[in-house]
Amino acid sequence: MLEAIQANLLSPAVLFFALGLVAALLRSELKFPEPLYAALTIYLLVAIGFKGGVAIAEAGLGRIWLPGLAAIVLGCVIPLWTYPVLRFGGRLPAVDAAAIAAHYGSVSAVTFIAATNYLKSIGQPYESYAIAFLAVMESPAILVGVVLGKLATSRSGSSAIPLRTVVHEALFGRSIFLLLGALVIGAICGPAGMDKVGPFFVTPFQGVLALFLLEMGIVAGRRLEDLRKVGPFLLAFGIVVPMVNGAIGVALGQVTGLELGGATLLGVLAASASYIAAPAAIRLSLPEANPTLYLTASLAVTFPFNIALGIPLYFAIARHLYA
Amino acid sequence: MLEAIQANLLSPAVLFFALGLVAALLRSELKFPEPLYAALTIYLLVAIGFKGGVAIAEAGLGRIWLPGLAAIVLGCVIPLWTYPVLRFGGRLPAVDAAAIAAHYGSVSAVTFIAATNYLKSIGQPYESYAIAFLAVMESPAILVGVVLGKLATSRSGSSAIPLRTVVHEALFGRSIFLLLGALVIGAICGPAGMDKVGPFFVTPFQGVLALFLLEMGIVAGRRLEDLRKVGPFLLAFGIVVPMVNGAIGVALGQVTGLELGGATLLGVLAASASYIAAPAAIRLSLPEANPTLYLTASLAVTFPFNIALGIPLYFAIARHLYA
Amino acid sequence: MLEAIQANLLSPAVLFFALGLVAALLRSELKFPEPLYAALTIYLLVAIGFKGGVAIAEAGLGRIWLPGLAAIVLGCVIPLWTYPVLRFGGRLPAVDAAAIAAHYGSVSAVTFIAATNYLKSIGQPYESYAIAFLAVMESPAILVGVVLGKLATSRSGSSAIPLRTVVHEALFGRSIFLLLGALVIGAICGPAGMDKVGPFFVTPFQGVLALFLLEMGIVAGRRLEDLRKVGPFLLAFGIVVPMVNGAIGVALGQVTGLELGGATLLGVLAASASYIAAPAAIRLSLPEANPTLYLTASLAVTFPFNIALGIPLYFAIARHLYA
Amino acid sequence: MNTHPMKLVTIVCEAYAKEAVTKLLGEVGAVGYTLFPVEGSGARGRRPADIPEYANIQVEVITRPEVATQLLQRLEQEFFPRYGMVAFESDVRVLRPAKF
Amino acid sequence: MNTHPMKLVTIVCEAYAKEAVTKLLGEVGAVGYTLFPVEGSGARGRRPADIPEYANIQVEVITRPEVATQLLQRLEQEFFPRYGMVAFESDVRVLRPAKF
Amino acid sequence: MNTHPMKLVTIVCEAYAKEAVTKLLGEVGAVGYTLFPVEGSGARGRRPADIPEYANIQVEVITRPEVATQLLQRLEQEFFPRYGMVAFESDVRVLRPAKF
Ligand SMILES: Nc1ncnc2c1ncn2[C@@H]1O[C@H](COP(=O)(O)O)[C@@H](O)[C@H]1O
Ligand SMILES: Nc1ncnc2c1ncn2[C@@H]1O[C@H](COP(=O)(O)O)[C@@H](O)[C@H]1O
Ligand SMILES: Nc1ncnc2c1ncn2[C@@H]1O[C@H](COP(=O)(O)O)[C@@H](O)[C@H]1O
Ligand code: NA
Ligand code: NA
Ligand code: NA
Repeated sequence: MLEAIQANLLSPAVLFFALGLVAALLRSELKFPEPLYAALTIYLLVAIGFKGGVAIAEAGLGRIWLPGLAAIVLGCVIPLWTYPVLRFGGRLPAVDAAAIAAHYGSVSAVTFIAATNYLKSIGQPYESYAIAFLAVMESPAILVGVVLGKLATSRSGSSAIPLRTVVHEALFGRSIFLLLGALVIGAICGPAGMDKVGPFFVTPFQGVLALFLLEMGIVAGRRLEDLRKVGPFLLAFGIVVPMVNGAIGVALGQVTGLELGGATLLGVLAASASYIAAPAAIRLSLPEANPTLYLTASLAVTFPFNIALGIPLYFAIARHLYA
Repeated sequence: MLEAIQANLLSPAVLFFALGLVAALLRSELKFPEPLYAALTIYLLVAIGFKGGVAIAEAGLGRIWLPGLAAIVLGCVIPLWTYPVLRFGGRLPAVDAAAIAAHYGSVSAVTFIAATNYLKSIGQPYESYAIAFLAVMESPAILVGVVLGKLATSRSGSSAIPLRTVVHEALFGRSIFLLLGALVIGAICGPAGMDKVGPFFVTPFQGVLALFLLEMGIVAGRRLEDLRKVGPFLLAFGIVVPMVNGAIGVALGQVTGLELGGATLLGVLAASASYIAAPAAIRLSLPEANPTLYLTASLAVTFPFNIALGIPLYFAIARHLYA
Repeated sequence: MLEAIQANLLSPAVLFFALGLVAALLRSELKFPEPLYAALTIYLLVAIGFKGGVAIAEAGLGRIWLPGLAAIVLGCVIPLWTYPVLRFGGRLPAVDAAAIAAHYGSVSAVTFIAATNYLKSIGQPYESYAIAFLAVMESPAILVGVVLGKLATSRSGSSAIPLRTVVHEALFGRSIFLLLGALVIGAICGPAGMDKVGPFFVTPFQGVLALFLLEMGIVAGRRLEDLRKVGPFLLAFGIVVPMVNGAIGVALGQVTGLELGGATLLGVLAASASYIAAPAAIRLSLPEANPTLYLTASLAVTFPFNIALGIPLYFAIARHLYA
Repeated sequence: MNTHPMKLVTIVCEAYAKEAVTKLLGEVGAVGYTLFPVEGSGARGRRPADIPEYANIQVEVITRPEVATQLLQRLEQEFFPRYGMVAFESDVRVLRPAKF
Repeated sequence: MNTHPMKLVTIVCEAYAKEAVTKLLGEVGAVGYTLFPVEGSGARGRRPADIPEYANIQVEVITRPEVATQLLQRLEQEFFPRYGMVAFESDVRVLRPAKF
Repeated sequence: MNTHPMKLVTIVCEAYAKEAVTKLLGEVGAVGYTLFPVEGSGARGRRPADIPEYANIQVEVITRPEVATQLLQRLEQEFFPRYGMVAFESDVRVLRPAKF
């Protein structure tokens, strides 16, 4: 397992992430212009979606529906078990507990992409169609979390945003749309389409990811100074809960028929916490929740932990289970 | 011919274009940041220009001047025959008829690029130097259209922009400059230069185009709601006229000695309508013309039609003629 | 030597630079959006830094420290000898002489990158770790120049910026940080890391550089109209001094054990003048200096001279010395 | 030339609030707005504008005084508690009052 | 410190009008301007600023009152019928009046 | 709804001055600012905003009158001789005066 971690820590992608953290900590002026961030996001989502679609075309829906369903269930269950932990273990206000629970049930696309990159770089094959699980896992947890928060606050006063808006936002956000769209296109085009766009969407992928993680390191690093504000409980939560969810995800992957690589990826999805889609939805629907808590936990604790240690850890767990 | 259309419809580029249309129709927030659009445009123009220049260096001007001249003549003639159709067939005001005629005589670089992509993907060789026809066909029609419009409005009141400005704009616009510049550079460097920059300008080209067409789908899709405003005549015009022009262009290509691929591309140029250069020039020189009419026809009708059906259609016509 | 220059002048990179100059002179509206410029800069610095780091890992620090030290010394000495030339030869005010001297002691990353590109395109091997000299040569000359200027102006009035700020700016500017960071990562990852990110950072490099030089041509071209303002002395200075420094750099490279390629690159660094880092630092610390003088000399005279003629010239000198 | 007094309401807020703010503009009866991304610093720290979702936007609305008042009121009640935000009003003169 | 009253004319218009507007600024005698791309919504619908040619720009000009008046007048006569556009004037105070 | 008068200071300057300007804002006691890149034209010619280092930025600061005065004074003394720059002040009304 140590070597798995070492292989990860010494990969260009993770080292560029660390460089970004350093830049933020040194208060360097370094940052990517927003359109570059947007361009890289679009590229990564479309590339991974297209590749996943081609994989689905090859694998057939028959092999995907069961683990896909498991992924959705997992997304719904994670907020349900983490909510009481936050509420009673962490003594957090109900609305904050619900908000954080939503973030940990939802997923981080970048963490998933970094995991596929890791598997590829160590030569571990994986089911490319696992990208479908990423697509279906983003929203359910957010909905569960919002309902939990609404129940808890009850007096959802004058300024309540209709749940419909939140559902729409959760289901039709930009990133989901791009991912699903590229996935469908990949499924339609199949391998022949891949021949055409592969030199753009596949060949330079690892390098683009490394560059992107540099920026993500900067973004995460800026939040590090808020660590004091969130206290030791949330810090521990942000590390322990991903490990638990990661193990559950891997096991569920094995049970539903995924191979070693795919199970690792389901574990990574379960372990990852959202920091783009979930904050947007929560800000809208649970405005009373404190953004410092959920953003710092997900972006400054869990995200770097997963990128650096979590990914090889879930892989080690999977290897153990599949041994 | 059905299979030609099917091959086109199921290519990644066209599917991403369709995804963009869907995004616009669903009023998704998805859009590319402007600098990304600009970057992709610069890349596509420079890449295709450079490649065309290399092809010119190899082919020699001797084989190009005649079809090139034909392209210019075609650009001048299209507004002349479409103007009366619009004016008397469509009962449009003179200035609007002139403006629309200018758009259909001019060309769409993206449509041309998509056509080269299509030919490449079905393994049909084509004369890369056809890009030179794209370069020379953008401006003449605009000038003819503006003159038509000025004659029609006669009282070119106080706020008239000198024709000189319009000519300058038409001849030295950004896209023409980039295209011609890259073309000259390609011609100077020849195949040796291509070895150096090919991995950037050629290898990832199809993938970049697919991504770009996603954005173009969004842009075109936003205009779809204006279809009602333009009425059935302009809708029919936007589909029938390109087919006529496409057939003329293909035939002219054959007559002037182009091969099957090059004739198809000349047909595509004749059939395509401008939606960047022409609107800019027309807004300046024929301000009385209604932008909704010319933009909707060219961007929301003809552009999608050509991308989806027109390109394989003109190819089928060419194959028929060359059979 | 003429053929060396010709090979350079007819390369895509230099021709695109010329196209940019032409665009600026024709007052074309062509320009790159700022985020594209930033993206290309980040890409080029990270790519070259990473590649240099891998080279350092392979070469070992033992072979680098001596020429590296020579590079730093060179950076300090150039302002010391150019200052009196400017002051007494050119009769420039002391503060302007100090400012210009700082620019010519510091370096231009783009010129360096263009030089590696040139060597690659003519098949001349070079020590990739020479990028380390670029990294260490940016700051020393700026510090020397600022001290010279401060001594000269003495009455560093109320609005003096503490030297500490300047040192910080010079040492931790964005570009140095990126370059050094990527270099360290490259050194850690070694050739195995290169396999992963090479398809992004190496394969398309030459094409990206060509595109970037198009924009740099525009930027340099805009300054050409200021040539009148700087007078013939500075014009001659901007061409002769780089040649002198280039020769010194090449010789120093040979003395300190570099091979032909590496010595050429050290010559290029010595000959190049900064136009990003130095102006920022000088504006801050020597506000009395006239920006028109130092920017025009470095950006509109020396930069184009080096890109077009200087690079093959320094290579010819090196070949002569190593013959 | 006749110029007519009008109010310019400027809102600087988190990009997260974009849709909610433009919806509010419609509700209070403002016709038209102008909007662009900005970076900022305020009570909630620095917002460096490199990730669209974490950046700020500036929204400018020219409108009649009564609409401006209503807009500011609803911003105060519904938005200030929820989003990092600044809003202010100033006096401008326009040429075509009927447009706003 | 002495501040001096001056006019700020703000123009939001289609990017197509950029060259024409900056040319006009020179003609009426304004020295200097500031300009940036914006997205907008108005009588001609939404302009989402993803294609430079279809986007909006905002132009800000500080100038003397008489130049401001002339600028607005010519905008009204020559530009309003032609371009999607909003223009307004407000009062500002500057330090170096000779600069404008 | 109560609005309170406040000053808006707008600074357009070379991007090189960014750090120095934001530092100055802190020194004179302004809390918060908004900032974005712009292109411009002025006494020092055109600044086309394609290279961040050679571009302009526009900084907007809402602040109390005495802070505004001090800010403008120090800009005049320390920045005007050094940087290409324009600064002006105008009157705005805000809702939460304690914020500034
Ligand atoms: N005094 C101010 N002047 C100008 N803009 C401000 C000011 N205070 C805050 N802002 C802007 O409003 C945003 C949100 O403010 P806040 O909620 O205080 O963090 C900041 O990021 C700034 O862009
Ligand atoms: N009331 C308004 N407040 C602020 N900006 C406006 C307003 N109305 C229009 N605009 C801007 O002016 C542009 C052109 O307006 P229009 O010609 O009405 O479509 C719009 O796209 C907006 O950017
Ligand atoms: N009259 C003006 N109105 C608006 N912005 C101006 C004006 N004059 C100068 N500027 C801006 O201030 C910057 C610096 O001005 P200057 O130092 O005069 O070159 C210019 O690049 C413009 O962005
Ligand atoms: Na999760
Ligand atoms: Na045409
Ligand atoms: Na140097």
